[in-house]
Amino acid sequence: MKITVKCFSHIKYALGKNKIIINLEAGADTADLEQEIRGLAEGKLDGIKFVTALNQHYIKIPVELQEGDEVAFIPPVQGG
Amino acid sequence: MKITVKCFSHIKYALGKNKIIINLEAGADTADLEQEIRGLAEGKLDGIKFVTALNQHYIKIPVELQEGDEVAFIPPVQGG
Amino acid sequence: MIIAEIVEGPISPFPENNSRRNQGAELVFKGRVRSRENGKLIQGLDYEHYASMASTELENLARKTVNKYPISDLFCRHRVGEVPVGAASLIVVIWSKHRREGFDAMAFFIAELKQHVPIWKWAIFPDGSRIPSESKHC
Amino acid sequence: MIIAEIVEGPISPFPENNSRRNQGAELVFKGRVRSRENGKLIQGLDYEHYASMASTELENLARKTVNKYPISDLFCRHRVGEVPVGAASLIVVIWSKHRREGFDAMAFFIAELKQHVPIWKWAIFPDGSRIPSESKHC
Repeated sequence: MKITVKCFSHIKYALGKNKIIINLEAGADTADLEQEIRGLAEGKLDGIKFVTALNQHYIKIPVELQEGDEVAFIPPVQGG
Repeated sequence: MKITVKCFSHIKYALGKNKIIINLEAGADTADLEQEIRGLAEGKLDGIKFVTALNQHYIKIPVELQEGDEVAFIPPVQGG
Repeated sequence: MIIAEIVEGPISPFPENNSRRNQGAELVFKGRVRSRENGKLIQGLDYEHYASMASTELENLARKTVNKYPISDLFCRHRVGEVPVGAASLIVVIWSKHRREGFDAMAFFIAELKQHVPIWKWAIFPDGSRIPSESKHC
Repeated sequence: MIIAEIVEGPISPFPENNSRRNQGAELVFKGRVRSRENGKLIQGLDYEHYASMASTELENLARKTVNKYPISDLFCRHRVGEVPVGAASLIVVIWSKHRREGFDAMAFFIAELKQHVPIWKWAIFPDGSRIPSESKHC
């Protein structure tokens, strides 16, 4: 299944992309996806904690993904 | 000696004047003057506490007056 | 920098300033006249002040606030005379590096102003009569 | 009433309003860009946001704040894109009957915004390069 990952801040900087489409096996959850993303960044995201947003809502525990989901791993926000 | 008393708020309302000149005997202090003013108001200032300003500075204890002094008995202030 | 003024007539706002390089927080408070004093409808308040003493006390308080908190600027104007319902009687602007010290300084300045600066409110009723306001500082 | 907007380009201030009859306190906060990020000189910040989610989170937070505190109105604009040093990235206006609830609501709103609304700062250096800001929310 195809999952869209929106990239911001450190993730965008590490991967050089605004958005990535990741192909995952059925049954994968948001925690699996985070590991994929951290892998792609080759250590550049070590030490940075993310909050996860699934389809633009924060989630607190890993959630199983569905085809077409949009996920963002949110580095510490800095508005204001 | 002549003392100028500036009247504000409840005192102005009670006495109908912005300013009063009071004649006091030498040696009188600000507490004596406050009694004079309360007397002139015939009870209308009962229950209202004043802070005293002598020549435009707050004082915390009674101070002996001098000819020409300017005194104000300051009802609770309400700026803002 | 400090500005602390007693003014008659509508309060002019302090101008917008986008040229400061080290102040991340600008906090503005406007105190406005409400339509009721102690539950009674009014058409405005008449702010009476002990002219020269009120100016001095306001300036001293502004200086004290700038010394007590790590803020860079405090600008204040207090209006006296008649102020209609809805209009501002007070404006205070505080510039600081971070917001927290600005908030603390603002709270301190306003609380002290309401305790020490010799200014009083007279309620103006719809028939034009006026009496000293019974409101406590709050 | 609530206004909560993400805007590009300079923030328009909310208009002066002298017609309110029951709000004695108007509190305005402007957050501005300082000339240094982590000690290094910058020429500005580039505020990145998660477009639709940031708007929703900002609106939800505004509503939560108005429900939590006895305030009558909260108006907020957050600027995104490049913001030069000295310019405002954020303006928040809170109207309330008394000042205390306005102060509390303002402190809460800004603290929550800095924790939950998906907006990030990129430092723009004098040579035009940019990196994600290392600054923690504060």
